[in-house]
Amino acid sequence: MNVTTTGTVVAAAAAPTADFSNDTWWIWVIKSVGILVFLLLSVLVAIWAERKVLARMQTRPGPNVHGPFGLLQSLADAIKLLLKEDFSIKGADKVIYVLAPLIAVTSALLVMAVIPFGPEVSIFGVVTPLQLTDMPVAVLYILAVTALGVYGIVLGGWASNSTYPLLGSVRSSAQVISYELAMGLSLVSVFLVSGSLSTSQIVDAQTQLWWCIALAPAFLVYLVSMVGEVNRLPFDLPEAEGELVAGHMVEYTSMKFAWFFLAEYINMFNVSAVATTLFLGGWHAPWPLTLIGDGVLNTGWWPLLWFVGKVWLGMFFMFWLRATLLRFRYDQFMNLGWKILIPAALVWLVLVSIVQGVRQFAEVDLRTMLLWIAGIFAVLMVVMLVWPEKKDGREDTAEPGGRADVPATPRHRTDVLPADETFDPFAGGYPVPPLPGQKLPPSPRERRRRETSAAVTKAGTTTTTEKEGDDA
Amino acid sequence: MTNPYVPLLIMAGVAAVMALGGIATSQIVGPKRYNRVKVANYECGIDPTPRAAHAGRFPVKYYLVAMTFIIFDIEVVFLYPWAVAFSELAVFGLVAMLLFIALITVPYLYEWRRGGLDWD
Amino acid sequence: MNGVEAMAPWLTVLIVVPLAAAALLWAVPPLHRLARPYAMVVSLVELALALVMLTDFDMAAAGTVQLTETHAWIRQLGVSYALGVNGLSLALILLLVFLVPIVLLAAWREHEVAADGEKVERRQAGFVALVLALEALVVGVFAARDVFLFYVLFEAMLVPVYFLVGSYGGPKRRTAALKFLLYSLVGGLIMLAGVVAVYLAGPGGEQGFLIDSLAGSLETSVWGERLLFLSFFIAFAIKAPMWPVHTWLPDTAQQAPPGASVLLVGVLDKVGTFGMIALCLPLFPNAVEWAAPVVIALALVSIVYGGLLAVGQRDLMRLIAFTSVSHFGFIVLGIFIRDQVALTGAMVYMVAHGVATAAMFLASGFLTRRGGTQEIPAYSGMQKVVPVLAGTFLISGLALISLPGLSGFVPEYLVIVGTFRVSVVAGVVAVLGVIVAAVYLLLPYQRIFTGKTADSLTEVPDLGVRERWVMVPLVLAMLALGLYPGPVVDAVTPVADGLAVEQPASISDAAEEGSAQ
Amino acid sequence: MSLVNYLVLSGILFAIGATAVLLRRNAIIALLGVELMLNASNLALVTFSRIHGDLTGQVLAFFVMVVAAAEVVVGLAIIVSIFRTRRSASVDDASLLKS
Amino acid sequence: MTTFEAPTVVWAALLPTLLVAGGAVVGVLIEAFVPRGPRRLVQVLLALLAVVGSLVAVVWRWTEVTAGSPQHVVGSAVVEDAPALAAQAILAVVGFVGLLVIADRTESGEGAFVAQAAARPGSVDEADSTRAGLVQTEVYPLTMFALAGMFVFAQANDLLTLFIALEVLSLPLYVLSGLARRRRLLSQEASMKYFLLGAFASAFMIFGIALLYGYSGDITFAGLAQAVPETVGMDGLLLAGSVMVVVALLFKVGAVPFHAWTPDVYTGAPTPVTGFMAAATKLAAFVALLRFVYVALPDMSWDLTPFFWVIIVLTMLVGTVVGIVQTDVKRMLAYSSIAHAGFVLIGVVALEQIAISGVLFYLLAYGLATVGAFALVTLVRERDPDGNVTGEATHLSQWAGLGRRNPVAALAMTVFLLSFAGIPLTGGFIGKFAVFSAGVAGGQTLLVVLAVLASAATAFFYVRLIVLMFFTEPDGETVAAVSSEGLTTVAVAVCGVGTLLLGVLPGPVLALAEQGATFLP
Repeated sequence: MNVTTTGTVVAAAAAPTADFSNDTWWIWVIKSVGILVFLLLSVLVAIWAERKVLARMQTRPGPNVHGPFGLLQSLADAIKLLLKEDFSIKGADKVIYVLAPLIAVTSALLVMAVIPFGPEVSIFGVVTPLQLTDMPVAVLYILAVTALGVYGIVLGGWASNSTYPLLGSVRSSAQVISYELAMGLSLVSVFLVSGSLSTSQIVDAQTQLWWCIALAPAFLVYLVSMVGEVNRLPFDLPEAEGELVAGHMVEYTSMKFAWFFLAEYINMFNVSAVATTLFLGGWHAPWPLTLIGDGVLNTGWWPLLWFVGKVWLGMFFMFWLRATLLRFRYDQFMNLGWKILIPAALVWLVLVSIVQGVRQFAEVDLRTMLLWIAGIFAVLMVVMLVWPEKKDGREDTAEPGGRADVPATPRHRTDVLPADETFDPFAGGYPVPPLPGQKLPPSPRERRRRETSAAVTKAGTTTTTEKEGDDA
Repeated sequence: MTNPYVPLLIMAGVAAVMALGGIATSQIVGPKRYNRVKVANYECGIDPTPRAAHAGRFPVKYYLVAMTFIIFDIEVVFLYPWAVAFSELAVFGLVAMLLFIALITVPYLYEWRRGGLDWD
Repeated sequence: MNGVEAMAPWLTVLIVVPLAAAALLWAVPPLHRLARPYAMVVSLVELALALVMLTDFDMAAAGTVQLTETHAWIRQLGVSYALGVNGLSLALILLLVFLVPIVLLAAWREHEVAADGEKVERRQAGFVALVLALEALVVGVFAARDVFLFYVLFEAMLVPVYFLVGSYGGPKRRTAALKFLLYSLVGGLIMLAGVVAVYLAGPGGEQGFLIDSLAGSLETSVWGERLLFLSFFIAFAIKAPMWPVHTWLPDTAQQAPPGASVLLVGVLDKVGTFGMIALCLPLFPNAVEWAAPVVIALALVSIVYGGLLAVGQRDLMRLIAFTSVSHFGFIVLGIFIRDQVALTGAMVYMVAHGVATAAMFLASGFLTRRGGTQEIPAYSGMQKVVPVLAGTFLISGLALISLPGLSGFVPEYLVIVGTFRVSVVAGVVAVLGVIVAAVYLLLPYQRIFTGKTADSLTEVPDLGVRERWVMVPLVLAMLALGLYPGPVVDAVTPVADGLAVEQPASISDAAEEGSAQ
Repeated sequence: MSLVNYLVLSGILFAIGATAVLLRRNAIIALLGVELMLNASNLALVTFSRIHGDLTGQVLAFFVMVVAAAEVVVGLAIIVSIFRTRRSASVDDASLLKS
Repeated sequence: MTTFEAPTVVWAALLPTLLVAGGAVVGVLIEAFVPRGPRRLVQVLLALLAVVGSLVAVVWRWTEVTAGSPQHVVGSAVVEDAPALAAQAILAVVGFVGLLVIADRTESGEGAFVAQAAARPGSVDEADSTRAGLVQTEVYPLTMFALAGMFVFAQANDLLTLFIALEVLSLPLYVLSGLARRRRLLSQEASMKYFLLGAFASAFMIFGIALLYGYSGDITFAGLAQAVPETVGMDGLLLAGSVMVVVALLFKVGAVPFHAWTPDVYTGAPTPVTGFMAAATKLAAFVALLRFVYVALPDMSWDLTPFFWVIIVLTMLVGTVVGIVQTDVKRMLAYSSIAHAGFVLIGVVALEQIAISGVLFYLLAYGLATVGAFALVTLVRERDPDGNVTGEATHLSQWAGLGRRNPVAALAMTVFLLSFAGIPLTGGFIGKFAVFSAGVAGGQTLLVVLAVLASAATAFFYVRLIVLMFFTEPDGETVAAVSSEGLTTVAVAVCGVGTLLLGVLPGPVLALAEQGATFLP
């Protein structure tokens, strides 16, 4: 069945460039198994690499016992997990409890199916692209499958029927959906300039210029939200071990736990691969290399190397972040997603679409347009510089309209209470921190200390006389 | 051209078999020792809170996030086809989508200003 | 329109004057204290206006519609504001404007006690305002020459009556008012279906509702016409209380204040029989022919049944109400017996009954105000205590039962003569009704006014000056109609002639016979 | 596979959704039932779109999704606000208005 | 492969809708950026201005359309013809009075709306926000959004627009129903019921749309009408589809058996919203229903007539019979609205062009009377033993003796009730007359007779209320009519005068309505 026969504007324009017409069923099987094996092996390596990189960054050796440089450490861990007892807890909703890790790992594995690893190569005499499949809505497929992965987390937390997993899964889904928005918005500009959702065509569109340069702001937004998507530090709130032990995975053991764990690492690869495909030119060789031999490095099996290299670059970026940054507080995290990334992505999208529109539909020279943009940007910056900073985020706090003179019930509500109400540090019998607008009363200890020090200084001048007096 | 979804099915099948196989293997090779405490909920040694999932209370903020997400997700859904068909839709599409974005921005600003995006 | 244009819009003036006066009274609270004299003046002005209008009316051509006014009202629906009078409507309008001042005078001292939360002045002003509004609407109904306008006013006049009964009536006034309204509404809404259908069956256009353009030009099947006739007839039968849809009248009359009863039974219910004459006969002649036997049977039942029930009543007002059922039987009989003489009789009957029953209600009202109850057994020997009241009561009663020389005789005679010319059986039954009438009137007279005076009632005063002035015009009118009915008969005969063309018998003979006696 | 099968499926889904709305007493389940009905409609629309070979049905499906989202948002807001008061999302518990 | 062609948009023709919708959008921004103090004032002014502006725009478009020709506005999705404009004009009028009532806070200083909808009923939060004098000014944008939806609903010319407009008008109303200041639980419950049943109905509509699209391959009404005689062999699809769409519309109209929400929602929703909703939704839904039946399904009338017959008879029966036993004013009016829906439906099955103007007139008269009646309900309040004015006194017995205490209010209510009952010299009578005559012209004489009988029966419960107000002694001082800030008074006056004028001098309005008696396919 041909998708383009639907006679659609969209489908025709967005048809993938990769040609799968030669593929047979065994080619598919080979590719599928190849991708799976690649992912599993990469994860084993990635776990080791992460520990090693972290250790190096923290100036300690890291795993070094099993195999050379501790290379077999992850393998050992995997076997250990396999041999552990696989039990399910008493209160669990059995079917969903088992289903959850399966969903998580399967959907994680499936993302790579539409990622182009390279151009056309010959496998056992069949000329075929290094990509399992592609379709006009490939990126949509990626988003759909990753969204399905959230079900694994949510259902896992819910089916455990336990407190920590539930909290972890709710947090996790809130986090994932929040960052998915920013991510989705940042991708729109890529589609806009590529004119397609097909991964192979997006890669194709980046032959000249990688979108990470042309669409740098979108790339930045994507980088941040990608880390949020995979629940990595600094955004690993769902499984924050200090608060939630291990989030949705608390009640899982053995292979079920392993699948969750595996899914997380595969997801890291997935987001890196997507970043590679959409922003980093996919399998295209980086700039100076393209000059070699009339682009010979962009043909055959070579691109696989560039692709894997770029994916590992993304992985390293995430290791690096983990080693460098601290975990966000939940409200900071949400603020970042909702109040910075989404508006930024939106504004960027509008800009791109306008620029693209002017370029395509109006006869305007690129240079003049860029000048205009620069001018507007400059004006905006000046305005933002001059704009008075808002003192208080909550608009309800001190507005004159509300009847602040009406006495409120003795409960602390910032929007009802007058701002200067005296602060009771022991409201309800527990020590409580001051609410916005309240001031800590001067500490009694502080006063005492001040008095003492005053007394001491005074003593420096007058003690002697007093002493004398005492003595006297 | 063949149906691009068939390879996906094959891969999904392989992946599912692998996932199930892993769990099955661990069931076979793993030990089986019953222990009452082991199958209880993890609650840091405290008695498990009854019915965490059924009567649990969450900050209403979670619902708010979910609802806001739905609205913006739909926006994104509309943006994708438009982005792909950008050149066909031409000026009409551009203007329409800018209007659409502006209209979505209005409730976004509303929610922001009314504290819907604050998490505290 | 075949009518004659008026010199001045007399009919509109007759409608507007009381309506405006009522609105003014409602809107200007300071007037409330002067409500009674104010209303009296207005009603007298209205009477004077009506008399002036009479000079404009050509008695020689009483059968034609005169003083017409026609203006488009709702062009889209074919509705016009069309007014006009012929002899019959003129007589009924005169009857109305004649009765209103009397009613106002009779009610001069009523309603002097108000419920808590309401001022006495306001209550009295409300009463007279409602009476004036009612007067305007009823004038409009009698003068309407447009089916739609007729219907609108026909329904609208329910509202003031409803409030009159509901606010100023006896202890069970609420139920009575509700019963009255619902009966009338049901009838009215059924008629509405007919009104709609009549327009669609008629010639249509911007004046498609005019009676004159509809008459004779309805294009319906036989059954269509019959159904249309029924939809109108049911409404009119309810309004002119015919057995078996008369049951609202006794309750309403019992609870309503006497003044309202006068207007209700004396004039308002005539709208029903008026409608039969003015709408049913010209619009659905074939259906009338078809339905006549049944209607006549119902009318006869009404005559006898009303009379018999009246005999058995303990409540004076209910008694009068039942006599009215009987009398309306006569009127309907006269209309549907399809005889010119009887039709003329029915028309005269409407006027005569209006006067007589008004006198009867008012006299009874004076009596019950003295005795404090409407129960007949509570009274006895009142003749000695209140001779004048007894006299007026007797005169009214005798007029009501058609004693020669009083108002009731001529029309009843005409109806019965006409009936006998068509059907002996019907005539015999009607005569039976006359006999019963003697019983239901003389029996209560005997109980109330003769015998030993009850102890509690020995001190009550006789009719005062005001009350005598109320009764005088009525008694005079009854005598006049009995001794010299010529003008009224002359006024309505051409109308009857015009409606019953297929009976060429000489109406004037019978009329002269009647007037001679 | 015949396209009619999709229509049958969508009909069945619609019926299941309708039954859920009518029979289940939990407001959330009823809401889910409505969503199921809407998505069944989507399936039918997309199938018809394929049958007719034009895009109108798919466009309709897009709008249905939007509406479904809006309904979920409004509906959840209402249900949550009731739930916070009553601690119950049962439609039967909400019976103050039964006369 | 088709190339994309941008539809032509006649912006001028969209002006009325854009004004209302734009007002709503600006209202949201005001909600976000204007400080709380002046917010309510700004919102009220904006809403009223936008509605008046759209009314002016409608009038302007009316002159254009009646002088020139009706036209398609956005592709063929939206049509600008005389019935649509007439409906929009009526909506603007009803919306204006409705907004006046919504905005009024009465002398007690508190409106009909909750201080903070998010606060849990009975909680400390709620008490706090009430005492702090907060107001939920979102009411105004929500009303405007609903109104905008109704504007589009009346001129939707394809199934998609119909569906979207339905949702745009419904969703704000679901929320508005839950915002009552007093009896919060009842209000929330009403909101939930309205939502669930409304969503159910719209699911029906979309499935019906899917079937119709499957049948004809087109979603415009005209295309559907064209496909009906041409297509062979899929009548089941067509019948099922059109019945489902009609069912959804009937739900909005409140016809039996899709009326289950009406009494509950009318009772629970804040009274001003009830008035607005009852009047405006019914109008918009009826115009949409008329357009759908007249434009899209003219060849279907034989198949649909039996269906409509059953619906109409049931609607009138339930509306009257159940209405008689009600003891709550709002519930009584709800059942009366059901009965009225039955009456108006006669105009729909008449399939006569004059029925369109009749229905429009009927709904104008009904709308004015409804807004007025509910406005009066907001003014009649209970009093607690301390003499504080509290919630609305909606029990019928509490209305006893209102005519004594507050003759003007009682008189106004009487005018509205008489109009409901169809007593001559009120708008309701002319409306009934117009619709019934269209029904007779369309050969539905039996239905008209039934309707006449039913309206006689409905008269019973209107009259009963009049009896209570005027002829019954008030029991104690537990009920008081508060005086409004002025807005409700204006609204009631407008409605009352309008109702009477429509009854006495309906000519001009009927003439206008008749100009608008044809749908553009």
